[in-house]
Amino acid sequence: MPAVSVQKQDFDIAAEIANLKQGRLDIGAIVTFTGTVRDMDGSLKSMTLEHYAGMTDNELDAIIAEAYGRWPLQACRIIHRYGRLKPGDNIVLVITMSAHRQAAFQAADFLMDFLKSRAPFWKSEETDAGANWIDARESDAEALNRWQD
Amino acid sequence: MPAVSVQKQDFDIAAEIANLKQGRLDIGAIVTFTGTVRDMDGSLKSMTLEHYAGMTDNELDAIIAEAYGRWPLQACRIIHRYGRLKPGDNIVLVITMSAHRQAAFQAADFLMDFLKSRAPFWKSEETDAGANWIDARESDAEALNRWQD
Amino acid sequence: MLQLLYFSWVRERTGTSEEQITLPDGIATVSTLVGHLRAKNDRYAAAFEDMKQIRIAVNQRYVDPDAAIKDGDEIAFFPPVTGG
Amino acid sequence: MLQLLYFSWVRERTGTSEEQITLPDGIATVSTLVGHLRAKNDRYAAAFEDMKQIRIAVNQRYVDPDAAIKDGDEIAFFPPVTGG
Repeated sequence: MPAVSVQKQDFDIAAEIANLKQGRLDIGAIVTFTGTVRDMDGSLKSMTLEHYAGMTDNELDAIIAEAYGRWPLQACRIIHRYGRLKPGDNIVLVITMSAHRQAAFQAADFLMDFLKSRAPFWKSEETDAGANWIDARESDAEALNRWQD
Repeated sequence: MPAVSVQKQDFDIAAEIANLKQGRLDIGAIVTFTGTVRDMDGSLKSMTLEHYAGMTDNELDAIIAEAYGRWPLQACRIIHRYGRLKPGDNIVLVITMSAHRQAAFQAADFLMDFLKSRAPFWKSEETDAGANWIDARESDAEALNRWQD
Repeated sequence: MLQLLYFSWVRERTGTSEEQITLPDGIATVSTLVGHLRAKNDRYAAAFEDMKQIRIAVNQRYVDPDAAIKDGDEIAFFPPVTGG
Repeated sequence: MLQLLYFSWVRERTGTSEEQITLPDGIATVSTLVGHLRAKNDRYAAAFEDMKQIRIAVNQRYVDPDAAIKDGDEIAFFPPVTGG
């Protein structure tokens, strides 16, 4: 199984964990992060994710390689969806597995921070008022500073 | 559904997430932590978890209340197993849901740190050489310092 | 009466998981109760040999050794916890 | 030839997602290529109006505006990313 999947279809967290963990007894801590489509005020009709197909996999692979270099990890997995999603739908899944919980927590947090600021995806929100590209958040760029040596 | 379950039987991460998220569109970030029984050198036959039934639920409820006070959370769930487990089995599940990822990550990390040092569970490892109570780790006590104001 | 509970190796050393005792005269804190229990026999003396290794809960809440106790309390003794 | 790619609102402003152009004479960096594209028409001028809002990848790797380019490169222009 590849560490990275960029796909239209939804994912199954339990199946992904089972695949990564299968036959392994050296894993003591599993962290998952799931990002979902929010609709705070009931105005969102859909969200569309565009991505740069040629570059996305490479960026996500590079982010995972960086995580393996920083923490003792037994497994990492990133699934990111693209296309048209509805409120409540899953967008992204990150899974990290390690012998100990701190490595698994930190690596998942790190993967999300780097994915947010480097993986070439763009979200557009569709409401009754039309479609709008979501602006990048300053806080996502600042989050990277936490990981500087 | 209660926020806390202390039970012998295994849990189903996907079903737990679905239950917590059902009908809600204000959730953008879901973090899960799963702790599992490790067997690094093939010597472990089983692990038995004893707990203080009268106190466990209250301690876990108090830890969750503390997390709600610190972060804007939409949902929290802790499931902790007791009894006899085999290598690879699930021990504990923590789920946090929030509008934003930092709150979900930090709350899950916090819940695990406090659970590790306050929830009255004790692990015994059974090998061919007999049964041994696992010693508390100094690093788990130190982990709490991260959360002092 | 006091309800006394022992867990993990404290339970194994005392040889009992649970017992009821009459609140002894002159005993008003966990510390003095521990002194009373230690004097019971060698098993209890071994269980409570090093109080740095013992955590205490009165009525299901963590307390320090100098916490007050009274008739009707549930008092639990156990090692540092190792769940999760 | 250069392969040019545009994403998100950069794509909407230029009106194209992908195009091939001949490497223009005297153009050796992304910056000078952007100047050349801006001069094409109003749509491109609008797309590249504020380069602080544009990220650049050459052959699928992030680069700065002063990065060198050469014949055969794939050059992508897009806003700061918003996935995850």
